[in-house]
Amino acid sequence: MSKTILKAEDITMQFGGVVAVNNFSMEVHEGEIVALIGPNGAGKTTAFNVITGVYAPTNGAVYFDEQMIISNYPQGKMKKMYAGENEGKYTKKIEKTPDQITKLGVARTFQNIRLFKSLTVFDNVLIAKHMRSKANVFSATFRLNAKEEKKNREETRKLLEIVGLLDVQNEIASSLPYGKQRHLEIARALATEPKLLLLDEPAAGMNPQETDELTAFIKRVKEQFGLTVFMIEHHMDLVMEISDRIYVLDFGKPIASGTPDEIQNNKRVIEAYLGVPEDE
Amino acid sequence: MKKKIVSLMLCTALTAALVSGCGGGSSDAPADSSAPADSDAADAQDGAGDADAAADAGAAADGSVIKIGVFEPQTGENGGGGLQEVYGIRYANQERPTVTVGGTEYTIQLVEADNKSDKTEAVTAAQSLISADVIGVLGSYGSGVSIAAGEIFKEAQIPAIGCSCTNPQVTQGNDYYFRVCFLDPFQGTVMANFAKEEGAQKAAILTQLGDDYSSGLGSFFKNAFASFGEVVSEEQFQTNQTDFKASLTNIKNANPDVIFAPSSIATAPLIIKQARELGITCPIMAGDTWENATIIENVGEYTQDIFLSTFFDEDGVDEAGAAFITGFKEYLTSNGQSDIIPAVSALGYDAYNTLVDAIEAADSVDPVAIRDALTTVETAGVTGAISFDENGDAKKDMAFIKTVEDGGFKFLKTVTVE
Amino acid sequence: MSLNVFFQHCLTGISLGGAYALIAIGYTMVYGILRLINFAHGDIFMVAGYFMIFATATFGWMAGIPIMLACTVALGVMIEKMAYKPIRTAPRMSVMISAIGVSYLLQNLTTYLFTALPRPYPEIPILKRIFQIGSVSASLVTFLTPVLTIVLVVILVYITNHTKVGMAMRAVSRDFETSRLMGIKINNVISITFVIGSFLAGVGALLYFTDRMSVTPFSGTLPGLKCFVAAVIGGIGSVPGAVVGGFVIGICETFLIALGYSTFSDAFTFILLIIMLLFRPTGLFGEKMIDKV
Amino acid sequence: MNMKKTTKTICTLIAAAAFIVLLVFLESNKNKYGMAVTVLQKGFILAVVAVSMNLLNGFTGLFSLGQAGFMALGAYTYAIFTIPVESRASVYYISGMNPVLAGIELPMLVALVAAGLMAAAFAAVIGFPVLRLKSDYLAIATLGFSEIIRALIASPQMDTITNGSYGLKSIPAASIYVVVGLCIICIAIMALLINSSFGRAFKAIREDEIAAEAMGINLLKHKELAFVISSFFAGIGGGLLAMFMRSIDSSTFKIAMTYDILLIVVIGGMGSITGSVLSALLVTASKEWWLRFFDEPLTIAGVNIPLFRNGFRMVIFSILLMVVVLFYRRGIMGTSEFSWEGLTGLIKSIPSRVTSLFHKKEGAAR
Repeated sequence: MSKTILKAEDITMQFGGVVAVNNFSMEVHEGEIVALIGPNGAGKTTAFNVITGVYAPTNGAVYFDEQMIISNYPQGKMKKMYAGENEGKYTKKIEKTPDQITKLGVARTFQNIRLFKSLTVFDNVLIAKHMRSKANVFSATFRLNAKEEKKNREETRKLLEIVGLLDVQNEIASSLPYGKQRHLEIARALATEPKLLLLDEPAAGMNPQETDELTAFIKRVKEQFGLTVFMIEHHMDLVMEISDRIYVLDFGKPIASGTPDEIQNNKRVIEAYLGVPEDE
Repeated sequence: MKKKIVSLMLCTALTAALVSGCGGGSSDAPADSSAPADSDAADAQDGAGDADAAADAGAAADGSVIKIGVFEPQTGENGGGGLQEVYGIRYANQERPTVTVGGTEYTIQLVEADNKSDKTEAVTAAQSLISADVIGVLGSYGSGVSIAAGEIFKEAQIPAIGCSCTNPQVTQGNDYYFRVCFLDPFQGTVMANFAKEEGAQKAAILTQLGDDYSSGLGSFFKNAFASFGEVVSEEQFQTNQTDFKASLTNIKNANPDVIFAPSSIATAPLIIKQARELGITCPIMAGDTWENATIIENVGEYTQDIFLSTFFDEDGVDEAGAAFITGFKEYLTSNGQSDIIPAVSALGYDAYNTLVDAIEAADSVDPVAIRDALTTVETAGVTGAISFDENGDAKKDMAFIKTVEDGGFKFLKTVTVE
Repeated sequence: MSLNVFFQHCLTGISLGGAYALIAIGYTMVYGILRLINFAHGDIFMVAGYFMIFATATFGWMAGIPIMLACTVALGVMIEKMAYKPIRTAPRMSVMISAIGVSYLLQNLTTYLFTALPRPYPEIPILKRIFQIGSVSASLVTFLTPVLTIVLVVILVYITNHTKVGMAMRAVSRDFETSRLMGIKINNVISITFVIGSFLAGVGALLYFTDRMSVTPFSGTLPGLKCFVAAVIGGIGSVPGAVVGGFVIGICETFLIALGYSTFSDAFTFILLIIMLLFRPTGLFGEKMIDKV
Repeated sequence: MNMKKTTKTICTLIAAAAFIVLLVFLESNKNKYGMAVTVLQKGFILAVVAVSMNLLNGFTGLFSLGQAGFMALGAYTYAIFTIPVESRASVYYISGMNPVLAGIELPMLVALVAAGLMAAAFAAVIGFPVLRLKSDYLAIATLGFSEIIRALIASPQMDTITNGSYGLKSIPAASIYVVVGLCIICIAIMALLINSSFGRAFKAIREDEIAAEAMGINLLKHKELAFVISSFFAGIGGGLLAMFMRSIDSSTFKIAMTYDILLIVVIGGMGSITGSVLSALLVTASKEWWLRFFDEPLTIAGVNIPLFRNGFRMVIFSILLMVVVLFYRRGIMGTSEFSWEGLTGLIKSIPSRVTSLFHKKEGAAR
């Protein structure tokens, strides 16, 4: 089996007395497309935000490329209130910020599209290149990095061509139609040169045709850029079609994992989505 | 779309006005280059828009007008005092509207520029006077703005006469700045001596932070007082502060024989009232700024034991002075002011006359010649005889001490420092 | 510092704090609902001082007080309708700039109309009676200010917690859109907020200026800023918090000056603010809010 | 419509040449055009500060109100190091000057850079705690810091360094070429920064902090950078202002100064450099010069118009600000920059716009 690129261990996230994610563990291997599903309010987005460094977990750890990027244990007030498991297993507090995680090679998109709305499509993508730039503020201001800048612009153009947004490169981002905004957000994530792409409900609000287009698009960029993809999604068609493996979360607890076929036939998953049948 | 039109209009306004404005102060200049020619046309169309330009056109027409700048705060922190000085100057101008130089009679026109008691504004206000081609400047109330503008007048070689700016820095190192009043070191000593004469052994000082007049005067008083008595409490307050109770409680606790609190017109009544309400009964003294009717109006019932030094007294004048007093009182009432003559108005009146005397003595309308004449000119002013020492300060060795009585300032005695 | 001096300082501090508290409530309520620092609030307070001067001059102080309060309330509501309502949906920065603009306008307008010279504040004989307890002496208004402040705040807390209007206000401060969907008339609630805020500013002005006796166009600037700081320290959005903040600032300021650090009395207010923001951004009584991603 | 690159270059060159000719002309006729010279200098100095504020407020989306404080730091640093040694005794006439500083006199440019660095250093120190705060809290905190700086400068404890309450005078001036030239250089550097990769990162933070962070932009580092650079130029602006005013004191740098700069930025358009420059010149010129007549009694056909008296100018000005804030929120330039295409396009479209306006009115009349 290929190597593990992302590993979450015993993630627990507790807001006050509410346990949003309870002892969730998972692995993503290089080259896979893995999906996280679950009914509304199951804690998917919270888990996702922990992995990308937006929230610090209450307990647990996350590894990327075998390096521990996030780790925490109940502290302060939380020590008394903690209602999760595996207390005491983690003793370190490591909290990489979202930008550091991105720098390591994890890019993400957002459930409710977060573009740089009043900037052009081209600039939206070009900004992602800033992180990898070697220039400091002086060399950048006095244009001592002209070569690098030119290279970045060239790469941005190429990327826009690949994702099919070159014809709208000078439009203001917020003026694009919804579907294109999704594509742009993914393009922008790709520009950070990630190894792992995290998609937060990429098909939210899309009609079946747009969803199909998106499915094809994700598959295509995954191959083209040699990516690993981890996503949250509601559209079962999309999930079942492109996922290699699926994790299922319900009420903050992992209830199943496996290939799409296995998940489709898992009793607990069906119960979670359809409810437990009454006595009959 | 409309917005773009507006922005375009603003832009064109900028460029157009820059062109026309450039010619603003210059329509009497010979048309030696293309730009002024353009701007003259612009002035003609835009005459009502630019008062200075309109005035210039008039001056160019008959050639017998000279202009004197009035550089005073009419708004801002010192707006009140500045306005009183302006009244004195306006009245003097009304009384003596012409001057004869080289056989021609010139009409004197006042050009007023408001420096808003603000140093940043002072620079441009001074510049606006220079652009209006004034040959001399009067003002300003408040030493800070005078210092700020001093360099500008010096550079433009236009003589300026300060009326009531008492800070030593105003004239120091500036050949073009003169003044008709006494200085803060003198005033501080005068008040300290007066306190001594009143039998004070312990003094408290209350000054305003960031204000050169108040802090400076306070420190001169302290130096003078410390030679024979004890300064038991020194307190400071912030500009715009309105609550002095904490400082005053400390002062009360130190139990001084006298409080010296030089401050602006705005803060004076607050200090007096709050001190009395806290049960402080000792005399409160201050400098020239306190001689202002608004303080009496604001202070209400607590008019006891307030002493101040000032430049002028209505009873201590000669015949010419008496004429000024009756005339100016009428002028003040006709302008809706109370009929107490503020010392700064008298100084404004004197400064104007000194400048006009110097113009006559120089027999020239050239600013540099007028400056030279000022160094030797002697004027009998209503605030005493005026002649300048090598610094440009009036040789005055006497201050009037006044107190508040019956809703007015009452002359108490004169104090001199040898 | 002898005991007497100490008591005198305490009295001064509490009285000043009471006036600050009344103004701080106006900031905290508006911020709680509109998420707007109403920079003009200090100037409304200043204009209330002028209203009182003219009202008293014409009608005497008995009729003057209600007239002044009515005018102040009208001014507050008018400012909201003209300067804040049209840009309610604009970015927060624009609204704040609009508030700064109103403050600028009020200051310049009063300077233009009444000149920068201080105007004497009308004396209200009852309030100015001087009381002497031991060697501590002060006028009635000094004693009255903290008492009146507490009474008004108790009434206000009752209104917000036990009346329909109060419930609507609390709902709006939580969530604009949802409140609208629940049938709450947002505009009315905002107007009521401004009515209450301006009313308290009017009362605050009465107490503050009676104690300090003169009004200038810049009288409101510094108290305004300090009271906003008081509101932040107490936890913006919380009425009792604003009161506590007002007293804390008033007393601290008095004692700083008393101890001879008057240079830093204003600076201290802001240092307190920054320390508070860094260590407890929600203030003493504020509630925590989590940004949603 | 696309203009050729050469045409644009020629236009720019002509404009620059015209500007230099104008400067030379004004300077050589200084006595006649003193007002224009003054306004031009002050306008450009305020433009530097306005652009520096725009860098924070308009481009990075940080609502900071600390500009006056940083200007004060710059102005005092510049003044302390450039007042001629021989006149220092008369400037520090109350308590004398600190012996360590008394002997140091720096050349103008060095002192100016020192002014910028002083402000930047202070900004760097306060930036780390303050920049964690969100929008309006940040505004109040920076406003507070600016007041703290002012209080420190005016405090009697600083008498031997800043001359406390008494202010500084005898600050050497520079010719208009130097002042305007330095201003243009400062503005140009800020413009280059804004159009660099860092400038794009700043804009990303303005647009969406969370997304910017997800793009690998370190928020605190970039905010700190913007804050320090902005303060650096505010400090230089302060130094230039000291050079222009020749004498300064702490009350020059009150909150009102920050508000004035904010007004310039808002009128020019948040997020437009040329807007800020244009508005700085326009506001300064009208406030100090063209609109002065509002303050003077106006008599039309023998009738004295009662409105015109002292203070009216500022009332008009505040109303203007409110109108811009409420109805033309984008200001003169919005977020766009000046370009020759924009200008010619605008000029060409005037006839059609005027007619369309006319038609609209006609339509309304019917």
